[in-house]
Amino acid sequence: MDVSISLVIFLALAAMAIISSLMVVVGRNLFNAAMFLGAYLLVIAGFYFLLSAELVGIMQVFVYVGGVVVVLLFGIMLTSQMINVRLVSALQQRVLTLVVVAALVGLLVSIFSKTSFYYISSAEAPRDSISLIGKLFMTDYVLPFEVISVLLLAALIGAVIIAREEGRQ
Amino acid sequence: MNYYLALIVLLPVLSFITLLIFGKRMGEKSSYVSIAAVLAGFALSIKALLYVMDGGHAKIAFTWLSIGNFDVTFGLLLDELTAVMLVVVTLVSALVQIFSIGYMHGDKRIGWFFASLSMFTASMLLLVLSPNFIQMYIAWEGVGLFSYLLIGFWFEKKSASDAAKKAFLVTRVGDLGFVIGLILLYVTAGTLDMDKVFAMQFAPVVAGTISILIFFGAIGKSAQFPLHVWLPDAMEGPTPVSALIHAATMVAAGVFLVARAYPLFEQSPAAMQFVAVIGTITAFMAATIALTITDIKRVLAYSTVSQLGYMMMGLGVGAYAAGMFHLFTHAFFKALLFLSAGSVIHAVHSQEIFDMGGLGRKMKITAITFTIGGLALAGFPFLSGFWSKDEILLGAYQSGHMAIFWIGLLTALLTAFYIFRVVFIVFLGKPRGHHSEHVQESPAVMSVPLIIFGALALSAGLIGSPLTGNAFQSFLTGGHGAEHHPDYMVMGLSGAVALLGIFAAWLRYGTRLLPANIISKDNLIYKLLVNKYYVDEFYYKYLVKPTHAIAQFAYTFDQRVIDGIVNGVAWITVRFGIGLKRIQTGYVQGYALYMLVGLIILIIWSCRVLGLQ
Amino acid sequence: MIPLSYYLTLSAILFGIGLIGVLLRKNAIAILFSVEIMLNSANLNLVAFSKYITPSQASGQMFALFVMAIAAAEVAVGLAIILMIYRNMQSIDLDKLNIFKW
Amino acid sequence: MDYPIITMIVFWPLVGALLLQLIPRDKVNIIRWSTLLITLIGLAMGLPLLSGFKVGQTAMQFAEKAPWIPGIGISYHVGLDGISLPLFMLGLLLVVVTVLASWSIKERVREYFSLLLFLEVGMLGVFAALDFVLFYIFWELVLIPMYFIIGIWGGRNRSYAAVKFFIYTLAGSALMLVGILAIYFTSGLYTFDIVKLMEVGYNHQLATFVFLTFFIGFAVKVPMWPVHTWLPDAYVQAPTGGSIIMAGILSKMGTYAFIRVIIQVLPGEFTRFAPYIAVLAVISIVYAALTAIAQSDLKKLVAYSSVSHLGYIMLGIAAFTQVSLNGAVLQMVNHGLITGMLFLLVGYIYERTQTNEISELGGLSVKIPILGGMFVFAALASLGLPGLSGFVGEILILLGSYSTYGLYTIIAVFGLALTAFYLIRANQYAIFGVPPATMGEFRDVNGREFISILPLILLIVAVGVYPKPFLQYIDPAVNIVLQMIRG
Amino acid sequence: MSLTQVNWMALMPEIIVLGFAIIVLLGELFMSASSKRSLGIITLIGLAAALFSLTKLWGVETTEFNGMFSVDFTANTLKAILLITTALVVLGTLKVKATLGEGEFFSLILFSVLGTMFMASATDLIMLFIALELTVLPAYILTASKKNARGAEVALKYFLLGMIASVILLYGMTLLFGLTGATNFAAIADKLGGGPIEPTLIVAMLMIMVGLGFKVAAVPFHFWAPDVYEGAPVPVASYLAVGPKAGGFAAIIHLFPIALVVITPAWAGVFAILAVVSMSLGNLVAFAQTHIRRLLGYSAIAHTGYLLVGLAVADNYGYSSMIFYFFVYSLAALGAFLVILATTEWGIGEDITDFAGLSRRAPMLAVAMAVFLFSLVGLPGFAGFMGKLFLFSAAVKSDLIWLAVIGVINSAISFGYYVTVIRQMYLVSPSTNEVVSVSKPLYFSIMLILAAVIFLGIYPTTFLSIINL
Repeated sequence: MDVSISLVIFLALAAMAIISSLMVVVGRNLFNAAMFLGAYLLVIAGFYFLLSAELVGIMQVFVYVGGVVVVLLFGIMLTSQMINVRLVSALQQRVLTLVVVAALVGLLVSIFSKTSFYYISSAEAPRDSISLIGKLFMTDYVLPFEVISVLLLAALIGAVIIAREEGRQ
Repeated sequence: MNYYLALIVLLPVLSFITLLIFGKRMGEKSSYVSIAAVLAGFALSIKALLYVMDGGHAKIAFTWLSIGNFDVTFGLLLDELTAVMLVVVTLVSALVQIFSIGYMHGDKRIGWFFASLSMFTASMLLLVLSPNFIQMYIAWEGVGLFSYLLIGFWFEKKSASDAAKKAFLVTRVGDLGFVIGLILLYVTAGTLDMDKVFAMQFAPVVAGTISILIFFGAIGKSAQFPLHVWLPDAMEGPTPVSALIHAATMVAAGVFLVARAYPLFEQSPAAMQFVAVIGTITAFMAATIALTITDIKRVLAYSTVSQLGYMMMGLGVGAYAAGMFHLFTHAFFKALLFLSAGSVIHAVHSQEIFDMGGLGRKMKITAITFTIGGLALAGFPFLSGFWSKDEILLGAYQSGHMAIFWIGLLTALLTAFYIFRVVFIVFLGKPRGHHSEHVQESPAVMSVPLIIFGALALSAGLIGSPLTGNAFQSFLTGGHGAEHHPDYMVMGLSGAVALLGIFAAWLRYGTRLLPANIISKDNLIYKLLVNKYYVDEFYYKYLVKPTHAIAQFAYTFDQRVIDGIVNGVAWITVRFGIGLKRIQTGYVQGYALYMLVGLIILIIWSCRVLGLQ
Repeated sequence: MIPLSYYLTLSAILFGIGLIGVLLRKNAIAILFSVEIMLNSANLNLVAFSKYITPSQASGQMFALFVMAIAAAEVAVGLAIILMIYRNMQSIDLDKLNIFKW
Repeated sequence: MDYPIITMIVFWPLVGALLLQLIPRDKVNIIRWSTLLITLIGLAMGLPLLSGFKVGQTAMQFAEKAPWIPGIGISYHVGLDGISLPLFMLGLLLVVVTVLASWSIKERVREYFSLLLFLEVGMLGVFAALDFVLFYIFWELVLIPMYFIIGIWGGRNRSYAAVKFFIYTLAGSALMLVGILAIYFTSGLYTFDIVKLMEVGYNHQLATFVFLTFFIGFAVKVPMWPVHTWLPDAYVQAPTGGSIIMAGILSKMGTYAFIRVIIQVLPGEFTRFAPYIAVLAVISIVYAALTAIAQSDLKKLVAYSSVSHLGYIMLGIAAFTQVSLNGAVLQMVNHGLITGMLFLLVGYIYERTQTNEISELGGLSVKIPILGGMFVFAALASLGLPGLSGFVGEILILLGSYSTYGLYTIIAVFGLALTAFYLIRANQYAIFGVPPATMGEFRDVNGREFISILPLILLIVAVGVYPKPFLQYIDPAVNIVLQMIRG
Repeated sequence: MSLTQVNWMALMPEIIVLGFAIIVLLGELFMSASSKRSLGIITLIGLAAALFSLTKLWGVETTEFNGMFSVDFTANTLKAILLITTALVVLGTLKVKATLGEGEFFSLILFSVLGTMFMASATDLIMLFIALELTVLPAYILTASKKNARGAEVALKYFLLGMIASVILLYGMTLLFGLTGATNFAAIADKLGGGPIEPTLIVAMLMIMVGLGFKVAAVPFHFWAPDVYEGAPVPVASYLAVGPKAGGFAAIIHLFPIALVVITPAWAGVFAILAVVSMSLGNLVAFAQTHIRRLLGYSAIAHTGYLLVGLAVADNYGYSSMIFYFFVYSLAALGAFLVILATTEWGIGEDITDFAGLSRRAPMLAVAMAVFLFSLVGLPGFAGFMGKLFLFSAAVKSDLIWLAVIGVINSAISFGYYVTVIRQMYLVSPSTNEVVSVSKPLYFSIMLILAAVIFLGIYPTTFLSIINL
């Protein structure tokens, strides 16, 4: 891909990501925020494709946009009256937070700009990254894969335990 | 001899222990134990004296403690000085104790009384027998302790316990000098054994410093100016105690100390001078105070102070033997005076001389013995006091201390006056106060000792008089003391002033020839004398009160500042905790903010440390 | 190729935006949203690094995939807790959760 | 001695405390008598130490050594020399006295006596320990039972006093641990064995730091001015038994440690800082004496007097001559006996009159002549009356200190006058005089009380009259200390 | 690499725990209500079996799964400590009325234990992150298990803060990955060794430290601790007070000295700072507490501070000392929590004043509590002292004397607040003389800990030789 085209795409996506995330953060309506979160996640998936990580991109669309956002919306429904509550805190806290976060981000960015990531490699990505990843799941990464399944199990049970209504006996 | 020597000390100690345990049960019978012990001691003392007169010396020694090459050797040392003191102490003690049987009759703590007397005597004996300064100091303080207990014997009486406290503390102040002197002596000489110390030659400054410091001990114990204040108050004790302690033994300890340490004093003319001056001041001052006192025992007390001043004066001017001789004679006539006074008090139940009067007819023996004592004290020619006082004045005269000589002479005049003032007021004239109307002579246990003392007061001076060739003095100095020819001028002068003083007292108190208000009560000098030169007041205002104030300040400082800091630190710690807990506001986003701030600070700090950025 | 620092800067900015959300939103669910923004910024990092640093391997992508799974699990648990809060207090306003302090 | 005698003595009270738990808690009398028996057995076990001690032998005697935590060179090493033996024996004796004095404890009796026995383990251990870690353990172990004894059975303000005592002394000694560790790592020996460290001496550049850590710990324990303010609170609030132990033994732990640890392990620093220690000692003497004068509470007065007297011991240690050190060690024993006796008597008096206010006392010699007389005796012993033990120690300290610190010694002598001042005043107002009309009738000393005081009186007199046999134990050990340091 | 090449024995303890977790979970679903009582015992058996299989791994050093999972000394000891303390918690709660179903409760604990064990063995960023999540997710749920307002609040706070910490940790991990292209610790160290130190590395290190510091409750990442200690159900708090921390410390010991060895001075310095701040803040704020568990929460923060000293030292002696201290601390803290469990079971409140006169009502509980508190102070004769001895000796050995000094001073002042509890128990009279009775397993568990605390305080040699100290 031509650098300039990809740069345009990058900048466009970046702008969309920033805007949508900002909307999530400052939006007054929780439902809208959820929608913008979905958009944000999709934009991120776009980045993944740009970075030729197709599988991750696909998973992003499925898992996040399809799963997480739906679950979150579900949560919003359950706490229905909560949609239009006060979303943002007092001015003092806001200023303080903005200063601190700006400082952190500034620090991070300035430090990144000074860092040379000296292991940058210009090697080509393998053609079939999906099957590579699939193979890795079953070989090198089998242990985390198993553990994460346990994790999901535990989370599931846990979520059920605390979310269920009392009075089961 | 060693065996007997040990017994002399041990017998009273045994008596003390026995009485301490059984005293309460034995009651009045306690006196037998005590008196038996001291009489045996007296007999042995005589034996010891004879032994010494034969030229024998004895010494017991054992190591009391030993640290590295520092040995403290305790023991008992018998020499001329000791022998004389032994006899005096045991004799006076024995007689006083016999007297006490009558005087203390019926007291509920009589067992304890005799126990204390025993131990007091033992301490005094140990003191005179000490061959080592530490041992001497121990005995010295033992004497102090038992005088404390005896003065405070009637401790329910506030005045008595106050007097005891005062006696202890004031003498203790003097002892500080003594202790520092001992420390210096140890540091310079490396030992505190007397014979070793006396064999050494010190620089005059060193010897002078040490001597004067040691002399401070004597100032306290022998009630020299300016630490004489305790002794008059100490008359709060039972009269036999006054007689024993304040006439013959305890107060003599200071004189004895100087005499014992004489080789050291002699190495420093300045120290000798110091002793002489202090002695003179004391003698004169006490005599003047005695002029205005109306308490019979206190007159005697000040007279004691004055006479002790004489002794010091004698020692100071170099008349070593004369000083000791005066101690010897004084012991008898002063004990006599005290016991006689005790007899009077016993009869009248008062110590005020103006409560008495005309007792001469009713208490013949007492009157006679008191008068004999008075005459001896006044230095009436050919009585014991005359010979010894004369010797001291002679010593002053011969040593060229003319000021001291004249003051001494003047003091002799005053002495004669004040003691006969008492004699005339108490024994002549009409009875004053209801008790003196129907008094009786004291029982035999009391009067017999009086008679014995009277005899001694009359005659004891003879052995040191020129009539016997100054036998006492030459015995003391081991024959080396040059036998001097009597100086009739001095003798005559001292005899004359004594007569003059008695005569003046007779004019004033024995007759009505002089008007009663010859001296105005508003007279400054009179006021000064009545208030004893304001020494007590001075001490109270400039020593006792400031000490209390400083103590109170120290305590406040301790509580407020030092402890305040401690508690303040604790308080601040807790405050810090209370303040710091406020960051846990309960708002979870605040926590997250803190975490971020922490992260930012750590990033900056780490980059700095590693020299990045 | 687009410089790596572009991605890093972007992810840092997104991370910051997410943080702002976490620190300022009073609604617990909104905070969950913000956390998701942050998680995705981290994932963006991972994938970018994977592309630039280890293009021949897929470890960065693997990491990102695992993170997605974890995010899902967290959301599940988080939502459950929020539901319980809501049931107990009829509110999920963080400022009302203030029993425990000091 | 072919059996581990020190270990047996030190831990016997622990066994005793456990045995005590077998007795039902309401059988109060059995508990008391058993405790007495246990402590008496302990004392009896200690007697062979006196006979078996070889005077003049340089090494630690009855030493036992066994690896304990060998990984870092911690060993169980105990032993006694002429300096620790007298204090060890003093501990054994005073505990017996304390048990007798604690007969009047009515509440939670079993707990009290168990704690007392625990306490005994700690104090004996400190004097016997020859390994730094062991030493430190015993050192701190004392705090726990003491805390409870003050806190549960103490006076009105007991809780405050107990915590203050604990935290103050703990904070003081906590740094000691760092000091010990610094010695361990920097000495190059990798051992906590005090004897070995003594032989080498510690001269690392950290020595000053190490010295300070120890100094603070010991100075608080002694206590020296200005870290003494826990003492009046603790001593006054503690029950009689606690006061006796604290004044009699615990304070000796500090002074003993000065000799054993600071002088012997850190000789260089000791010589450098001794003048400052001496200054503090003299300040303690005068300051505490003055403070004592201002007291209206008899027990507080005794407490401050204890601080003042400890100043003499510290002066003797700081002066560091053979005579002064001998005096200091002897004075430690004396102070234990005398101050212990004073607290004992104050306690007995309090049991009768229910007050310690001097102004509310008075005329006790009329009401209770024997007890009053004994108080006078103890007061006199305390003010250094010759013929009693206090004098011997004090005069040796003064004689020995002058050559090192002339001026301080003279100031210390003046302290003696202040001492006399407040003690004689106490006698005057509390013992002599007329009893106030409000005072009831009391019985005089009973047999148990008399027996508890008697050994103290006898020892005070014995040391005072003939100190040679006692110094016989101390002097060679002091000599060794001196030789070790002076090369 | 294929699965047949894996040394499954190295994973045995984890497999056993996982198996029992599932068994217990199934038991909850299918067993009758009465027989569910035995689930606790099954859990105990599982923990014991895991511990037993762990002993078989003692001294084994192996790395499995492509460098993701390593068995080594640190991991083994911390796992053993974790299993022992968890077993004691389970033993203590056997007869305690749980708020959840027994099976749910015990299986969640086992899941969390499993996560912690993986954390202790993780030598790969991915593995570490997953393991960490596996540890905390059940912990959130357990915290919330009371399902009342208090429990919910605490759980939500814990969860939110935990998520933020996780995200920051993750972000740091991505940066570390970006710098090296590796996720394996050894590989990271390898790569980092070759180049200059980049500032981003510092950022990565610190962000990771936030995540792990959060787990061990180091200031300023400690805010959850007092709330959770106070608000979680007592059995849960008991577990959270000790178990999960083991994982955090194991991860720190693995990650920093191995992966980040090139910037050792930086992280050692940061740990020193955190140590000082944690112990000081923990101790100071604890002074202001009136709730016993909150007090213990702050005390736990202070103890994290002490433990971090071992990391500031940054050598093996320091780590071993830290592990030893962690064990003795865990025992004492757990003991204290179990005593609180016993008293709350009897209906005694949790304010410090509610402990008034406990020494009369339950002498042995009071003794045990006092001993645990003394051990936490670090008084000699109890295990805490030996722990501090080693910990501070490590500091002194590495010329961090100032740190040791601050540590001991903190220990000394910490007595000031522990003593308030002791004071109530011993110096204050109880309002009622009713005797507290304790269920047998709980009592047994407390006494076991008591014995261990005393034994380790007097003769730690055997134990020290087990952990090679």
